Amino acid sequence: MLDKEGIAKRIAKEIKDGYYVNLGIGIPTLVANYIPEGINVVLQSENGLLGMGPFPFEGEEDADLINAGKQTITTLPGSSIFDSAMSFGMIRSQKVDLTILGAMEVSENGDIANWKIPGKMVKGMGGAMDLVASAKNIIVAMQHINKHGESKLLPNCTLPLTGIKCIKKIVTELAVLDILPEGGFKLLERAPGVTVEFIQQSTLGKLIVEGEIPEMKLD
Amino acid sequence: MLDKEGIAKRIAKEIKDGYYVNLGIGIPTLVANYIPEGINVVLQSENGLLGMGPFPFEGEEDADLINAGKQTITTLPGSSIFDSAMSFGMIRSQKVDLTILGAMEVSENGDIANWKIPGKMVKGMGGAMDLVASAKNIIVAMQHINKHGESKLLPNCTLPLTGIKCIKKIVTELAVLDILPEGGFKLLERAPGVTVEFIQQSTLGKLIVEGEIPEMKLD
Amino acid sequence: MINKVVSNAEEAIRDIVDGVTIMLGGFGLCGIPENCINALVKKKIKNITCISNNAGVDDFGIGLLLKQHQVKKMISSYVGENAEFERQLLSGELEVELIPQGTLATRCMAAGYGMPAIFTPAGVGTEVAEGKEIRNFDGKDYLLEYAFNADFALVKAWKGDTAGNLIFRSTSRNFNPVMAMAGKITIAEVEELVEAGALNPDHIHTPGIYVHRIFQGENYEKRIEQVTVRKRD
Amino acid sequence: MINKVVSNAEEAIRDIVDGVTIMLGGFGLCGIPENCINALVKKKIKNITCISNNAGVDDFGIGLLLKQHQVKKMISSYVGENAEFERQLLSGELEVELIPQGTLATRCMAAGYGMPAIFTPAGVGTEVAEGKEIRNFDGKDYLLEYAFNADFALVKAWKGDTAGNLIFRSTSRNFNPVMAMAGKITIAEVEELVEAGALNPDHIHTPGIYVHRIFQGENYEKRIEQVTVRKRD
Repeated sequence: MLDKEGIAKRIAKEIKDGYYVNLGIGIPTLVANYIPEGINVVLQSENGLLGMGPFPFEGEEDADLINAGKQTITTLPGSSIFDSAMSFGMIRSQKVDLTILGAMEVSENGDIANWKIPGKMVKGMGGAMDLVASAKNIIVAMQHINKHGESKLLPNCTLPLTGIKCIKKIVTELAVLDILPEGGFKLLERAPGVTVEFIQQSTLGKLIVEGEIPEMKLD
Repeated sequence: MLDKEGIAKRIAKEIKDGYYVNLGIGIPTLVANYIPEGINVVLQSENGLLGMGPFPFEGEEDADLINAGKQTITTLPGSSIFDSAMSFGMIRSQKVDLTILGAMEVSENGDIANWKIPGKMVKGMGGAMDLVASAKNIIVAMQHINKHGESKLLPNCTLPLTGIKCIKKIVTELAVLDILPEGGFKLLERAPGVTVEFIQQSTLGKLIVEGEIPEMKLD
Repeated sequence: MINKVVSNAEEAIRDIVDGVTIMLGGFGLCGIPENCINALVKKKIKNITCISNNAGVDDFGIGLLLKQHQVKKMISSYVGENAEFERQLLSGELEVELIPQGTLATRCMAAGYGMPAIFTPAGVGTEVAEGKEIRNFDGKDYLLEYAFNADFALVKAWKGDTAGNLIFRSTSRNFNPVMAMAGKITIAEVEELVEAGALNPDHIHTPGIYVHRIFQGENYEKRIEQVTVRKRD
Repeated sequence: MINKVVSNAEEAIRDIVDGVTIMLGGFGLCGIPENCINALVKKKIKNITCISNNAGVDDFGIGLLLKQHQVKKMISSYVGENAEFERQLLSGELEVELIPQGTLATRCMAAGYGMPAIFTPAGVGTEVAEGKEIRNFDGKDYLLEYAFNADFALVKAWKGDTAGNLIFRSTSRNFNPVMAMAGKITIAEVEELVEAGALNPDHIHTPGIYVHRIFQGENYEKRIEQVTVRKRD
């Protein structure tokens, strides 16, 4: 079973040389730490930056330079700044190659719910609805099972939706799965030490298992 | 009767302090020379400039700095440069206070034709259709009568239209006229030495003459 | 050149009255018009409809307006970090309309570009789409979203000149340029106000035609919401 | 950072073939991609659909493509200054579609902003509106105009960096940034190519994400269409 860092590590392997990538808050942010050497990637922050770098050294924080999570950051050589309209313009026009974000629920037809829980204070969708509606490739980083022991990979989402038919791939603490165009979670890889049977039990939506399922390689 | 400079001079009196103004090619360009002292005006050139200045001194032409008529120009202190989308964005959103342009024909309901003559080589509308469709205030600088002695102020335009119901005011070699919201050319002023009768004969569209019509004051 | 300078925030907001719709630039606390917000707090303008991506924190930014119950309605994409906000929302004192961030930005830009409406796929199939027109282009569904105008847009820039031209610094640009275009009256506060001609025309982000009043702000706190740093090796 | 550099115009246009749709930046002769045009002339690419505000003059700019009968169709707003153009048009060798200048610019921008269509009042009531959908917003009629995509967009900037970021100089900006956003493949030629990091991120007009290939051009003529000057007093 993977921890959060493990999920991030596995997702990092999906990033190809030359990709522009938007990372959501939470586990997706960790992905930046595991991008392989020699792979050139530009991180987009939807508040208006291409070429996001690491956190600044202590004492070098700049109040005018933050990411979409409102954290102080730095820029890398070759970065550019733009306004919010252009930022979502490049997202909508699919210039961003890959979006990685978290989810509360994903359905077997690719719907995602990640912004609102009825009865709880709603903070808002931020840029999530724009990202999921527009991105050409979205990977969800999430826990397979919630804290009540219930599957978050469902036949249909029960929470209010963020977007429909948009998720292509999911990486959880248990597995890597594709969502097929015709629907269904296709099991691609098992986390180290996790059985297909356990993944089956942990998946409420339709799980498709074909042939031998390899264990993930993380290094 | 006014010459071209006279028409430009009379139109310049319509410009108020604090106006952003777009000047078309031809007589409208001359208007810039007659803007009264103390009136602060910013000229917009729709290829992407606010704050257009006079022609450069000989030898100081800059190939990268031209106006919408493709003439070399200069910028004034406080000018700004922008792309073509923003340029027409500020035109469409009516941030430009006044547009002055030429016309082949204007109709009594405010239609304008100024881009195409059937049977002749069509050069294109350039930005004219955008300007007339969007501007909150348009003044046409034109000859009252064409070279065949025919009126260019008509009940209906005969040439292909550039825009409909958009012209508010016309200044010709003979007169200043408003186009009323309900239709009709309302005569406001006569050019020096021109009679109301002559203006009537020169206007094929509905001319509205009420009371005494004063002679223009140009200085 | 047309001079847009006013002496301070009080003069800039002189005609803002109860019940107006105000856009406020900034993302989180980054690039917010601190001086204008403080002037609104001091003047106790009430029943504001506030269009802003976020709602500030309890004791800074729009949070200061919320504390005095000056805001009737917030139109935002994310309103997370504010306990007083949550209390007013749950008690029904405050209306909130949540809009996807890109939709919010693009609706402002649409106003500045004279486009009455735009199409965006954001929110299709979700509660955001309820009651909205859906249109399919090339096999993909889009929502029709209307341009956003506001009575006043209050924005913060780094540098500005007397003609109203604005230059933003780093990611404090965010919503400021698009909101500057969407105000019936746009008020810009800047860290440094210079004479017309002192700025390179090629560097200007917001042309002065979109700005009605400009002043040099003072005492910028520029609070950081989340200081994240790395240690030196 | 992702490196977008190619060595020259020939390499940049290596996969442009007969029959493609190409956007060409520039207004008149100002800010046109001279090196790319010359490479297209040399390579004798045929049957080009050319989206460009203007059509050059007889012996410069797009006029060079016209002279060799490389252009099948021009989509422009104004095609005045070109005798060979006129001859081909009247003889039926050349198709022309005329579009209002603002509509042309905004349709390019729409592509770059992922908006499938936009509304503009330009052309309502004229022959431009024929066959187009008209929609009324707040009492005013607008045409629905579709986003413009091109197989290739060829643009010219003043400075660029290896990551593809572009800075334009003065009014040579014009259509270049909006077309840069609308190319399936966007090729930028620049007067000066610098290392990533040499440009101030706040000064960049076109972020590198929109640019696929960049090279430093050579032998810029930068011809002036109409030299207008005043005498020194």
